Amino acid sequence: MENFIQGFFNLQVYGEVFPFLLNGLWTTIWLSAIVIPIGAISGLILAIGMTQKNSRLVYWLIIVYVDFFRAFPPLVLLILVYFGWPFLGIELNKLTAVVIAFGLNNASYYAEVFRAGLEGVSKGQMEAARSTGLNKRKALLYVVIPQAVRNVLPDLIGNSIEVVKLTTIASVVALPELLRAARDAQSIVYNPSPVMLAALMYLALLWPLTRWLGRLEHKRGQ
Amino acid sequence: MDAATGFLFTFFNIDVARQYADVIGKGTLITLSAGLAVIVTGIVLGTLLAIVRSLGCRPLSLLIVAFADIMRSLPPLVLLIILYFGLSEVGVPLSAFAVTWISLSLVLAAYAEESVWAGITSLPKGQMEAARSTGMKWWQTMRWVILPQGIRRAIPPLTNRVISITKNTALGSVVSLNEILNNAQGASSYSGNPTPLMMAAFAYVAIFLPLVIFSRWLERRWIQN
Amino acid sequence: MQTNSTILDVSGLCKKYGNTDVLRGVNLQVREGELACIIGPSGSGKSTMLRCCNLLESPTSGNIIAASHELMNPEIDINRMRQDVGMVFQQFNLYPHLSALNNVTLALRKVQNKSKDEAQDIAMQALDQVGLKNKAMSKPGELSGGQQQRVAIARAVALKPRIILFDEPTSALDPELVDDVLNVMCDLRKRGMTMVVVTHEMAFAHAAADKVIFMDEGVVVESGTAADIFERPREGRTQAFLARYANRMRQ
Amino acid sequence: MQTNSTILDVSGLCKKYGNTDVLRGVNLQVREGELACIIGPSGSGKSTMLRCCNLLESPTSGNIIAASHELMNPEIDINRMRQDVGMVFQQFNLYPHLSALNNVTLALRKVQNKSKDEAQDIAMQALDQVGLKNKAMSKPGELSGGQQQRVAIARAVALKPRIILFDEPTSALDPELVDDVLNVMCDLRKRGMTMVVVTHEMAFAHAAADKVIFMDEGVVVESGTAADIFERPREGRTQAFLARYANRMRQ
Amino acid sequence: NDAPLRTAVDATFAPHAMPKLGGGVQGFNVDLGEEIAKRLGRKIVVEAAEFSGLVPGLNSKRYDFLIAPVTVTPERSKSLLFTEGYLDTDYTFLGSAKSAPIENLEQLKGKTIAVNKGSNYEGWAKENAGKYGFRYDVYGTNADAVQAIQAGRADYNLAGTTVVAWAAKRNPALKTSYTIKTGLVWALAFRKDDKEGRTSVSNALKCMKKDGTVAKLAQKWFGFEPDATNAAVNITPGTGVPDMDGYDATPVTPTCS
Ligand SMILES: Nc1ncnc2c1ncn2[C@@H]1O[C@H](COP(=O)(O)OP(=O)(O)OP(=O)(O)O)[C@@H](O)[C@H]1O
Ligand SMILES: Nc1ncnc2c1ncn2[C@@H]1O[C@H](COP(=O)(O)OP(=O)(O)OP(=O)(O)O)[C@@H](O)[C@H]1O
Ligand SMILES: NC(=O)CC[C@H](N)C(=O)O
Ligand SMILES: [Mg+2]
Ligand SMILES: [Mg+2]
Repeated sequence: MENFIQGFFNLQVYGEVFPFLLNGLWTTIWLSAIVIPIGAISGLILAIGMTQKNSRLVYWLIIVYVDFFRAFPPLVLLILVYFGWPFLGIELNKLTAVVIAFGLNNASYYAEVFRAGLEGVSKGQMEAARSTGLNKRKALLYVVIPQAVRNVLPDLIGNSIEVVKLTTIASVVALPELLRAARDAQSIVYNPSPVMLAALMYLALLWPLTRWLGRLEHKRGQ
Repeated sequence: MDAATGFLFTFFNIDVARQYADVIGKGTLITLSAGLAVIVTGIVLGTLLAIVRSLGCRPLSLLIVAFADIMRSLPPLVLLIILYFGLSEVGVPLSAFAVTWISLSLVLAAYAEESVWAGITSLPKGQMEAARSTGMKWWQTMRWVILPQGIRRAIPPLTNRVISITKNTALGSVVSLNEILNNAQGASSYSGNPTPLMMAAFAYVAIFLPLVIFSRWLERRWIQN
Repeated sequence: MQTNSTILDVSGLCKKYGNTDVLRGVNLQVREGELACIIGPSGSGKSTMLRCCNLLESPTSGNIIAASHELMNPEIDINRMRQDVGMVFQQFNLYPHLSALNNVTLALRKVQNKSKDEAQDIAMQALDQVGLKNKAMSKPGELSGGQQQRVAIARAVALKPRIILFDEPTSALDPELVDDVLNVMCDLRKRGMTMVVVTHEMAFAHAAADKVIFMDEGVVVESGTAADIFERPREGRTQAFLARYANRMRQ
Repeated sequence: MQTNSTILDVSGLCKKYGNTDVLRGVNLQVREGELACIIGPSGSGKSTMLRCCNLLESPTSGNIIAASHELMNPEIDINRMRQDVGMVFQQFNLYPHLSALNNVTLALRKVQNKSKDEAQDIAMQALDQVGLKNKAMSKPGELSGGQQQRVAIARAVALKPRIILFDEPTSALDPELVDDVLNVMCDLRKRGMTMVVVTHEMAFAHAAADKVIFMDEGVVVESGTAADIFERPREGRTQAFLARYANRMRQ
Repeated sequence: NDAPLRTAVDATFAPHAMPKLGGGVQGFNVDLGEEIAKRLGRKIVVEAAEFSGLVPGLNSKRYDFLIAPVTVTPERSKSLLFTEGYLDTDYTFLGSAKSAPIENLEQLKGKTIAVNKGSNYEGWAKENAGKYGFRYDVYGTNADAVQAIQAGRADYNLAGTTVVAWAAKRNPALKTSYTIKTGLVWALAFRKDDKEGRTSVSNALKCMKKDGTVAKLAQKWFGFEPDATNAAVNITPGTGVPDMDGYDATPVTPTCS
C-alpha cells in the first residue's frame, strides 16, 4: 500500500510535474477544439448526403465510408496516415496527421449521429421552407439542421467527449497532449504518479460534461 | 524505384508479409478473444449495475452513478495504464490480457448501465405494477417483464459504443498485450518495413466491419419492431 | 345472494400522501359473487382505495381483509395474496414484448410454477372466455385497445383469483370499443366472479352492478343497490354528482 | 368578379407515381380574388394536384400557369415563383425551434432580403391579421393547433403572394379550433386574396367558396359555384359523394 | 541546402534521449545530433516518437536519419544503412534493489523480462526465451518496461548498459545486474538507398571521434571515459559497420574543417 501511494499519489511528484502536465492539458484542449468542429462539420455534410437521397451512388459511397471508418481503429489509422502517406508524396506534420486521422474517423461517427437527427425532422419542414421560396441550401441551414442538432444534442455532446478522450492516441506520434506529457514526465521521475495526475485532470475536464450529458439524456428519456 | 513500386515494396511487401503472417494471425486471435470478452462482460456487468440501481437504494445508486461517470470521463488508455501498473503495485499483478479485458469491460459496463437504466426508467410504471399484481416477485418482474423491454430500448444507443470500445483493444498494445497492433508494430520496426501494419489494418477491418454491419442490421430491426 | 359471505372488507381505511389525506376512513364490504361499482368525482380517492386492496399502495391505517388475507398483517405473503386478488388497469399494462398468450401464461409459469403445457391450456381457456383465442399469438401492439384490455382481463382471470379489481377499465378506449369490454365483464359476473369496478360508465353501473358505492373526498358517502343509488340517492353530494353527470350526457 | 383575370390555369395535368396514374388530365381555372374549394373523396388526387401547383411535386405532363409563372418551363425560377404562390399545410409545419414571429420573418429575411426591422414590421402586421399579435414571441409548441395554423397562414400571407394554396388546413384540428382558422380565411378573402383550398369542411365550402371543384380518381368531375355543386350537382359521382357526406354528418 | 535535417528519437531512453520538463528533448544522442548538424552546416529538428515508429518514419522519408540509439544488428543491416558505430553497447539487466542480482543467464529460468517494443533487446529476448526458459513482455516505451519492474510485473528489464546504469542511479529501488557482452555498436541509421547522406554524416562522425567530441559527450552523459577500443574513439577505416551488410570497405580519410 505504501508503495502504491508512493507510486500513484506522490504529492511531491505531483508538484514537480504539474506545470508540465498543464501544458499537456492545454494541448489536449486546443487539439480537441480543432478536431471536434472538423469532425462534426464533415459528419454533418456526410449525413446530409445520406439523407437527401439525390443519388443512390452517393448514398452507398457514404455508407461504405462511414462503416469502414467506424470499423477501423483510430490508433491504427493515425499510424498509417503519419507514416504511410509520405510514400504517396503527401508529407504531414504531426498536427496535420492527427487532424486528418481524427477527421476521417470522427466524421463517420458524427455522420451517424447527424443522420439520426436529420431523419427525425419531418419531411413537412423541408416542404414548408421550400414553399416560402427558400432554396434547398437555405432551407437546410435555417430550418432543418437547427432542428436536427436539437434532436441529437446529447449524442453530439457524448460523441465530442469521446473525441476528447481519443486525443490520447495522439501520444503515439508524440504530439505532446496530456497523456503524452504524463508519460514523458513518468520516464523522467521513474514514477507513475504523473499518469495518475493526468487522470485527475481528465476527470476535472470531462466529468462536468459527462454530468451535464447525463442530465440531458435523462430529460430526453422522459 | 518509382513511386508506385516504392509504395508496393513498402506497404505490400510479400516477403515481409509471409514472414510475419503467423505473428499477425496470433495477434488477431488475441484481439478477437479480448473483444468478445469485453462485449460479453461489459454488457452483463452494465445490466447488473442497472438492476442494482433500480433497487432504489440511494447509497448504492450514488456509487453506481459515480462509477459510471468516472469510467465515462477517463480516456480508456489512461485507465488501462493505471490499472496495469497500479494493480500490481497493490499485489494483484493481472496479465496484460486480463487488464485490457477488465478496463475496457468497466468502460463498456458504464455505458451499458446508463443505457439500460435509461431503458428501464423510460418504461411506464404500470408494467411493474401489472406484473406485481399477478403475484410475481420483484426480481421475477425484473427478469421477465422489465429487463427484456429495457434492454431492447438500450440497444440502439449502445451499438456505436460497443464498436468503439471494442476497437480499443488496440490500446492493449501499450501494456504489452500481444494483440494485432502490438505484434504488427513490433514486426514492422523489426523488419524495418510497414507491411505488417497494413496487414494489421486488414485484420482489424476483417474483425470489426462485420460488427459494424451487424449493428446496423440490429438497429434497423429494432427500430422496425 | 344475500347469504354469500363477505370477501372484501375494508374498514376505517386511511391513506396520506405526505400531509394530504387522500382516504379518510373508508368502509366498504363486497360479498362473494357480487359486482360492485365504485363511482365518484375525479380525485375522490377511488383508485387509491382500489390499489390499497392489493397493496399496490400501502394504507396508512385501517383494516382490509381481501379473499381471507389480512392485508395489514405485517407477515402477510403479498405475492400469495395477489394470486387471490387480481387487478385490471386503465392503461391495460400488457407486456409489449410478449404475445397475448405469453402475457397470460407468464404468472402461471413463474408464480404458480405450472408446466408450459398446462399454463398454455389455462391461458387459451381464459383467452377464449374473452373472445380472443384467435389472437393468442399477436403482440399487444397488433391489437386494438379493446382487445388489449380483454387480454388484460384474461391475464387476471387465468390465475383464478377470488376477486378482481378493475380501475376504470374502459376509460382509455375509443367509444366503439367500450362495449366489447363491458360485455366480457358481464359475462364474467354470470360465471360468479366477484368484481370491484371503479368506473365512469354510469349506464353500465346502473344496469350491471349488484352494489354501487359512491365516494367523495376520501370517504364512502353512500352505498346500496344500483337502483338505490341511481334512482333514490339519499345524500346531497350523490345527487349533485349524478345530476352533473346526467347533464353532461345530454350535451 | 367575372371580369377578373385567370391567375391559376391548370390544363391536362397528369401525374404518375411509378405505374399508378394519380392525376389523369386535370383542368381547372381560378380567377384573381376567388376562393376556390376543392372537394372529393380521399385518394382522389386533391393534394397531389395542389402540390403540383407550386412544384412540391413535379407534374408528369400538362400545363400549369400560376401567378403568371409557367411551371412547366424548365427555366423557371422556382423560388421566385413560390414567392407568388404561397402554401398552407394540414400539419401546419411551423418551425418548432423558432418563435411565431421568426417563423414569419425567416423567408422575408433570407429570401426577400429584407432588413430585420422591416421583416418584423411586416410579420407583426401579418400576425395581427390572424389575431395573434400577442403570441409573436411564443414557440409553436406553446400554441394550440388552431393558433399554429393561423401562424402558418401569417407566414404565407407575409410574403404577399398572389395566391395561396391550402391543403386541408383544418383537418388536424380539434373541432373547437376549426372556426378560428376558417374565420381568418374568410377574412383574407374579403381583403381580396386568391385562395385554393382543399377541404372536407362542406359547410365552409358551401358558405364561403366562389367556386367549388369536385375531383375524383385524378380528374375534375365537375366544377361551378357553391350553389351549383351543393344544390344542383349534375354528375352521379358528385351526388353520391355529397350524399355520403350528408349521411355521415347526420349520425 | 537550407532545409533542416529531420530526425527522431525515442525520448524514453534516458540518458540517450529524454524529455525536458520544460518541453523539448535532451540527452547524449540529442547533443550528438546537434553537433553533427553543426558540422554539416545545417539546422536539425529532433522529434520525439515511439521507438517502433522510428524505422517506419525513416522509410517514409519523414526522417532523414535516426539519431536515436539504434543498435546495429545483422537483420537491421539488411534493410537499413548504418554509419560506423559511435558507442559500444552491451546489454545489461536492470532488477529490483531488493532481489539478488543474477550472475549468469541460466538464472533467468522462470523469470519475466520487460523489453522495449521493436528494440534489439526484444529481438534478443525472442531468440533466447526458449533456451533459458524465461518469459518476456514488450512495452511501447522503455520507461514502461522499467516501470514494470517497480510494479512487480517483471523481474528484469533488458536494455543498453548506459541506459540501465542511468535508471539505477536515478531510482534507488532499482539496481543493475548481469551484463551480456555483445560486441555490438550504436550507429546512425539511414534509408537503404541514401548512400550520399550516410557518407557525409559518417565523415562528420569520424571528425568528431578524432577531436574527442564523442568521448567528451560520453563523459558528460554517462560519466565514464571510453577507452581506445570503444567505438566512441576508434575510427572505422571504411564507411559503415564492418562485417555487417552495407559496409563499404573503401578506406576514407576524413576531411575535417
Ligand atoms: N402518489 C401520489 N402522491 C400524492 N398525491 C397523490 C398520489 N396519488 C394520488 N394522489 C392524490 O390523491 C387524490 C386521490 O387520487 P385518486 O387517483 O385515488 O383519485 P380517483 O378518484 O381515482 O380520481 P380519477 O377519477 O381521476 O381517477 C388526488 O387528489 C391525487 O392528486
Ligand atoms: N409519394 C407517393 N408515391 C406513390 N403514391 C402516392 C404518393 N403520394 C400519393 N400517392 C397516391 O396518390 C393518390 C392520390 O393521393 P392524394 O394525397 O393526392 O389524395 P387526396 O385526394 O389528397 O386524399 P386525402 O383526402 O386522403 O388527402 C393516392 O392513391 C395515394 O396513395
Ligand atoms: N528505445 C530506444 O531508443 C532503444 C533502441 C535500441 N537500442 C535498439 O536499437 O533497438
Ligand atoms: Mg383513478
Ligand atoms: Mg390530401
